[in-house]
Amino acid sequence: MSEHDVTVPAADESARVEQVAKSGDGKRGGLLKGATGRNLGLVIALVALCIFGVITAGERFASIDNLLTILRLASVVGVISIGMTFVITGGGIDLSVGSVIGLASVWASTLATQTMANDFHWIVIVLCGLGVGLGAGLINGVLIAYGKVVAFIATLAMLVSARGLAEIIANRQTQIVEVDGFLDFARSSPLGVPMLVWIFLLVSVAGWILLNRTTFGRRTIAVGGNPEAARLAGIKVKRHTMYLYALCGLTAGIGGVMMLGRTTAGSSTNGQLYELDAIAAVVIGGTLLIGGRGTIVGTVLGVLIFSTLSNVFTQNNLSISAQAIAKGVIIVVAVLLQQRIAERSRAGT
Amino acid sequence: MSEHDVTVPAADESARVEQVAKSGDGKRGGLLKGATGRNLGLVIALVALCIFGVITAGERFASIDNLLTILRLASVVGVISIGMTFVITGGGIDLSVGSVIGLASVWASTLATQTMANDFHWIVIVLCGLGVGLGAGLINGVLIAYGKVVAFIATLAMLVSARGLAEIIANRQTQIVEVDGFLDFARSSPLGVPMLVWIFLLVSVAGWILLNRTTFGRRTIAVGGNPEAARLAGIKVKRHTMYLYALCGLTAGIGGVMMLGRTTAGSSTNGQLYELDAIAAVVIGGTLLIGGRGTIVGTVLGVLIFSTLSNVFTQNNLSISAQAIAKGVIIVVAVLLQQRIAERSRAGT
Amino acid sequence: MVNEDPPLLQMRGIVKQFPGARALDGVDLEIRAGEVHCLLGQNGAGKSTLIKVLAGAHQPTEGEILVDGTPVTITHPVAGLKLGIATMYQELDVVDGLSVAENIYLGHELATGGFSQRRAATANTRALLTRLGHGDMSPNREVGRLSAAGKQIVSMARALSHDARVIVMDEPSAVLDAEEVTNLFRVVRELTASGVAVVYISHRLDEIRQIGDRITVLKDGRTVATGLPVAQTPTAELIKLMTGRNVEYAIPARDTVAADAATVLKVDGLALRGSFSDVSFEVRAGEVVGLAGLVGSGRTEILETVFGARKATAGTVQVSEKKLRAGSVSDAVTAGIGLCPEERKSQGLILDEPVYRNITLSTFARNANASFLDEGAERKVAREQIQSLDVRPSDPDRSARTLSGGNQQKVLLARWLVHGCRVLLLDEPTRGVDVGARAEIYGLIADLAAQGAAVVVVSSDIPEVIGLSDRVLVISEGRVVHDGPASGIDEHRVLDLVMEGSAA
Amino acid sequence: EDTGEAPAPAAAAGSNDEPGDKVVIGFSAPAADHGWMGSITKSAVDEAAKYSDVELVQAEATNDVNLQISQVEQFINDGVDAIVLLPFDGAALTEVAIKAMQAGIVVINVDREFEDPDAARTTVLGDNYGMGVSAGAYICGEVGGNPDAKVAEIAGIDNLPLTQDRSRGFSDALAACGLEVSNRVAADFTVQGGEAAAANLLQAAPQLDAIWNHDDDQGVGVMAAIENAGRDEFIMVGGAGSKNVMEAIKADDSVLKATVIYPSTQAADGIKLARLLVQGKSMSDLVEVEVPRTVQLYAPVVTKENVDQYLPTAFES
Ligand SMILES: Nc1ncnc2c1ncn2[C@@H]1O[C@H](COP(=O)(O)OP(=O)(O)OP(=O)(O)O)[C@@H](O)[C@H]1O
Ligand SMILES: Nc1ncnc2c1ncn2[C@@H]1O[C@H](COP(=O)(O)OP(=O)(O)OP(=O)(O)O)[C@@H](O)[C@H]1O
Ligand SMILES: O[C@@H]1[C@@H](O)[C@H](O)OC[C@H]1O
Ligand SMILES: [Mg+2]
Ligand SMILES: [Mg+2]
Repeated sequence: MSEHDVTVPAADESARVEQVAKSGDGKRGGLLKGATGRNLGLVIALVALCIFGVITAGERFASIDNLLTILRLASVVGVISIGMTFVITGGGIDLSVGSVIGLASVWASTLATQTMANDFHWIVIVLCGLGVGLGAGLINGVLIAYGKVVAFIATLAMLVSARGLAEIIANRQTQIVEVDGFLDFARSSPLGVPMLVWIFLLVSVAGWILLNRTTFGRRTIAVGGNPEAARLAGIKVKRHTMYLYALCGLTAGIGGVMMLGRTTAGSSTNGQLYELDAIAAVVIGGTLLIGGRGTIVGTVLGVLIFSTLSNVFTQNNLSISAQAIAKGVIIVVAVLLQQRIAERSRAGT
Repeated sequence: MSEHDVTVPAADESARVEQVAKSGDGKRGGLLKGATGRNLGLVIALVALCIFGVITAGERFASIDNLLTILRLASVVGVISIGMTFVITGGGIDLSVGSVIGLASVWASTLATQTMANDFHWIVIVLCGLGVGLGAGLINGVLIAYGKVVAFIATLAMLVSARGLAEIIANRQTQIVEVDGFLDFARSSPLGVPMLVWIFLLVSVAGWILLNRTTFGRRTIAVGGNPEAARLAGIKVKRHTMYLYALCGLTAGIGGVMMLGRTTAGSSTNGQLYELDAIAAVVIGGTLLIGGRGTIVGTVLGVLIFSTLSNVFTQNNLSISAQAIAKGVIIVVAVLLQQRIAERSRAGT
Repeated sequence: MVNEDPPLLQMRGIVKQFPGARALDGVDLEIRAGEVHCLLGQNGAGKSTLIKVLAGAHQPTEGEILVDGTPVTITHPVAGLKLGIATMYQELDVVDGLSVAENIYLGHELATGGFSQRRAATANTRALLTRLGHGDMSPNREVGRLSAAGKQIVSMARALSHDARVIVMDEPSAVLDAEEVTNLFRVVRELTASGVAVVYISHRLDEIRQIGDRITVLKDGRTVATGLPVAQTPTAELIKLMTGRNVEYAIPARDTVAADAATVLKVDGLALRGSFSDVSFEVRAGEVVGLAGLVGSGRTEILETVFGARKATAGTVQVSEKKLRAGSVSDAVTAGIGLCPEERKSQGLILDEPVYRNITLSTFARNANASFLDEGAERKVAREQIQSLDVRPSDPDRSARTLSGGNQQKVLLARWLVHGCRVLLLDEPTRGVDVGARAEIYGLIADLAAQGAAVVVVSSDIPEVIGLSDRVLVISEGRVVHDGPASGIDEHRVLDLVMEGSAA
Repeated sequence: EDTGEAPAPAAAAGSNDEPGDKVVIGFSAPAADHGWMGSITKSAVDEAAKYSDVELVQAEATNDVNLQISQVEQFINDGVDAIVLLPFDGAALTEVAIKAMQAGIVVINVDREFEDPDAARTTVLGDNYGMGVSAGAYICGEVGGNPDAKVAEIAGIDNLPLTQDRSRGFSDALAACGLEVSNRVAADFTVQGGEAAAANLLQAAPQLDAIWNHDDDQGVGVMAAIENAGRDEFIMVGGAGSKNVMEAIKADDSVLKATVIYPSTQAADGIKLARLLVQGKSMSDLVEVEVPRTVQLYAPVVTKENVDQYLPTAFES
């Protein structure tokens, strides 16, 4: 047990639980098996929510439109949660994603960028946003991997600075996007599915493959599971750690561009507190905060639970504050449920 | 080293550093030695800040009044940071302190409480605030220690719910306190030092003794550093973990009452985001996020650095945004400095 | 020493079922006051589990425990201690962040009204340490700063600090060198003389001979023999009982290295500030070089520095003429060096990952095409290794955590075998490994050398180093004080050299 | 004498209030993290309750534009008749508001303006620039005599356009009497923010003649900070017009001498107008048969002299 001993008994426990829940499926990360097996608790929670929604709001909830609304709401947080899953699986944490979204959205919508976009091609906006995210992520990564700054602090610093920088760049104005090419792209919905949702889907699938089917993913798990062992096995732990934060930053950049498309406006307040939503989604999904184990499917489920939750709330016209309380309670219940079921399946083996 | 290997290399590194830096003083936590030895980096950072302040703002900065302003500014976050130091040293984290401050300040200033206070004694307000904090902390503790919910999630849930509950109780109003006894107490400054600062001082000293000179403190380090070993040594790890969160909640309660005295108003927004400031202060102070090592002196220094920072900036009429950027940079620099110096002193041993 | 009154302690039909593993399947044990009762068994036989049940750290699924003939239930470690059962656990159970004294009194602190009596604790600790022959160790030193051996001494002192009637020692000698072990035995004799019973677990049979009175042997979670008198039981029989087969518990003879064998590893003037300096040696293809020395002499650092895990402050490392970049493990690995580290669990394995992934940890990229993993191929190579090294249990998908020490060591060896190393660095390869597995590992080392690998072995078991090696380097306080053929040296000579070295 | 901005009982009377066809109104506003915003929501809910033919659907109050957008989307899906929207950021919700309008939903924009006039049928907002001007003018009147008087400004959430408008109005008015803002800090409309900002401001400026604080909720904190610092050499003007501030002005025992009104009833007006628009009614007291595009509320200065007139409409901070 030694390793887990460092973390709170809780985490330690959930670690074992998770592990056992996992041991169910030989090929770990097996999409279906994963979703039904170790994520059963989440699936149940989600289904329960939907049933509740249908009962209380009928076809207003069940409609395709509403489904898409839920997905659109989920998409931005969803994308950064994928990046967050990698960082956390690799044994780290990234508190800066929210601010980086803000920074990216602002930078990508400055007059300069927009003029360039109009002169050349609207893709400039996208590239700018992604670039900013990647850059911020790289800075985090270098500070953490090579500067040896604790992840929590390095990214907290980035959270603060990025927000400040965004405010200065935007000079506290909300910057409207007038590049039609970009707006058309963002507004388009191929096959009736909004672009934002497509992006979320794309990033999730890519993330799942990257984590479960590639050497990069394997290294991520190794680095998170036991950095020293990984290092002594010849894995370049520092470099890989840096990549992880860069990747997470990149998803934040994507998120920033998505916000831009959704709000048609870059503002330094975009993405505020998204880091908490993302981390919550990842952890509820079953990824271990201490690293070494990550599940993209779980993360996606976690994100969906949250956005469905607030959708159902609005449908039911609950008192605003009551919604907050309920949200907290439901988070805990979901986790407890998840654990009980995992323990059940453990007893099974 | 073994334990630390699970965490990000960064943490691992800082772990070793901390460990070595500590070794300077045989008697661990020795107040003075500690402050000068392993906290040298922080002291330097703080001094540098002050010098900068004096140069730029002259006696406006150097004045006693200003010193007290800085301390008053530090006091609330300072108190919760002490509680946070215990939770983190014990291997946990508490994201809810901020909202709990809000909840406590609201609950302690409801009409009901104020009337009771007027009928009996103003102390009612204080007791109410502390009670609320303690209660919230206990709920966190039970969920984490016995419910086995990961600390991050359990306290995140509390963050959300407490805020909501506070809004309901306050019915979205700012509750002005009209209990003179309480206000006089809060505004009094024995020996020319404001009451809030006295409380901060008191809590810090108590915290230092509790962590370094009592069984409770030693067990906290054991629980955070190696829960299994602690269990085998006959320590009731779960119960102790619960106590830690209760203690942290209590400090949040104190913080709420202090906010009440400071702003003369209970509001659900009191304490917003204080959790981040507190955690940052604790970690900059040198307490390990993975638990097992904690330093109250470091925490206090961390808190002072932050409040001095924003004071110096305001003195120089800098925009909040500029402040933000600088704050981020300084956090990183402080940590890097701290590490280099620690490594130096390690090379020394 | 025979006595009439009921045995101090009895365990009857103990069963311990873990999720997915039945660790104990009906164990009987009987311990008398004043005896040293040795517990033998292969890795995974259930020794640690049994003593954890006795200590109250695990709850038995079935079975009963009697103290002085009266049944007791030990629901919690405290209960165990109250009954006078103190335990030194196999996994070092100390807290790095606390001082030596604080560790010793953890859980039964000396305090008045919750306030630590630090002076008293320091005094008593000093007394305990002196009794253990370590009066020089500072009670206020932070345990995180101690080497493995130092930590072991701390948990020994802790066991003494509860004046117990039974003291259980789970492989205490694993991290101790000869000198320390002698120390330990002196203390054990004092204890037994005063009527305390000692349960002693070790894989080193020579130790059992020196200190033991009676033996109980476990195999696959069952008692296969109990109460055997040490004096009258031949080693061969013990091994047969443990392994169920006849193991040649001797180091296989190897034909000497061909004179013209090429030099594979060349270490020149290597130094690491604060740990060792000016270390030079060469290893030829098919040669085994041993590093002998006391705990803390710097052997682990030497290996880790050769491997690039620590950045050398001076000197060079070459693998067949190619100079390696200092402080780059990946460089070393690509050049064909492999290290089996001292701390298996914390430095070697990813405990929650399946065995096969631990085996392919440094080669999975090889099987991948376009960086897409081929788990099929990985499982295949892993299975082959599991077969040939006889790793048990043989399920490649079992998490490494649940393997016993010996099997974990085999997994590490398998990793480098798959990688096909030309240079293999082994740090304490047989620490905590049972006789059977040990013999197998000796065989492996021989085979590797035979296949032309250059092997460097660090072991605190001096006869072992000498036996395994063609050449032996004696390390004392970070300096090479002797470099010569293994044939020309023996244990005493090594110890003398060490003494001279530290004197010089 | 004008009672325009008070929800004059007159306005509530008349045939307009006769029950008509059922009107479903979706309502969304930023987190009620301060009294003004709280009272915005409360008065809206109360107003809706007055009408048997109005069903109000409240969305979770939020400062996350992403969420607020999806709430509007939900309103569109559910086919509400009207949406009363106080956006956290006007620009960010413009697009979805246009969608709503295109879907034939009547959108009423409150307080924080959209980018595009077509995004709302009618906009109800306070006169933010006017607030600044009124505050500036009042301060000119009080300390304008002294050419080098030190004037400080404590703004609200700095990246809201309305905050920028207020500041512009303020400095323009000061310039008129040859003064300028010597110290400016921004808070966030909350008590905590106001206290922290003011505490530092008072340190930075050892001597002041006047302070304008944009918002009376953060004002509670500002006053506390002033108390703690034991300063009283300056006068202070508030903003928004909370009950306790008006009482303080009336009592006239503190530095608080005046406040500038920014009605917290504008969402309630929004509800009323939404109902009228959906039921195709026009505004009584106006000859015009259509409801106006913009209703900008007046921002008068409240002082000891006229405070009694405004106290009844003040919001509980
Ligand atoms: N927590 C656990 N969960 C599942 N299986 C376990 C657990 N702990 C031990 N086991 C299994 O129980 C068996 C006995 O383990 P134990 O550690 O008691 O063996 P041991 O005799 O002490 O071996 P060694 O000599 O290597 O220390 C092993 O097969 C091991 O895999
Ligand atoms: N974790 C540690 N912290 C500080 N010093 C250490 C640590 N581990 C080892 N040392 C010191 O480094 C030097 C070399 O230790 P090392 O473990 O390499 O000795 P060794 O010969 O390998 O003995 P062992 O058989 O215990 O491995 C010794 O002085 C030892 O005290
Ligand atoms: O919430 C703000 C309120 O507090 C301020 O006074 O006016 C503008 C509003 O948006
Ligand atoms: Mg064992
Ligand atoms: Mg070693």
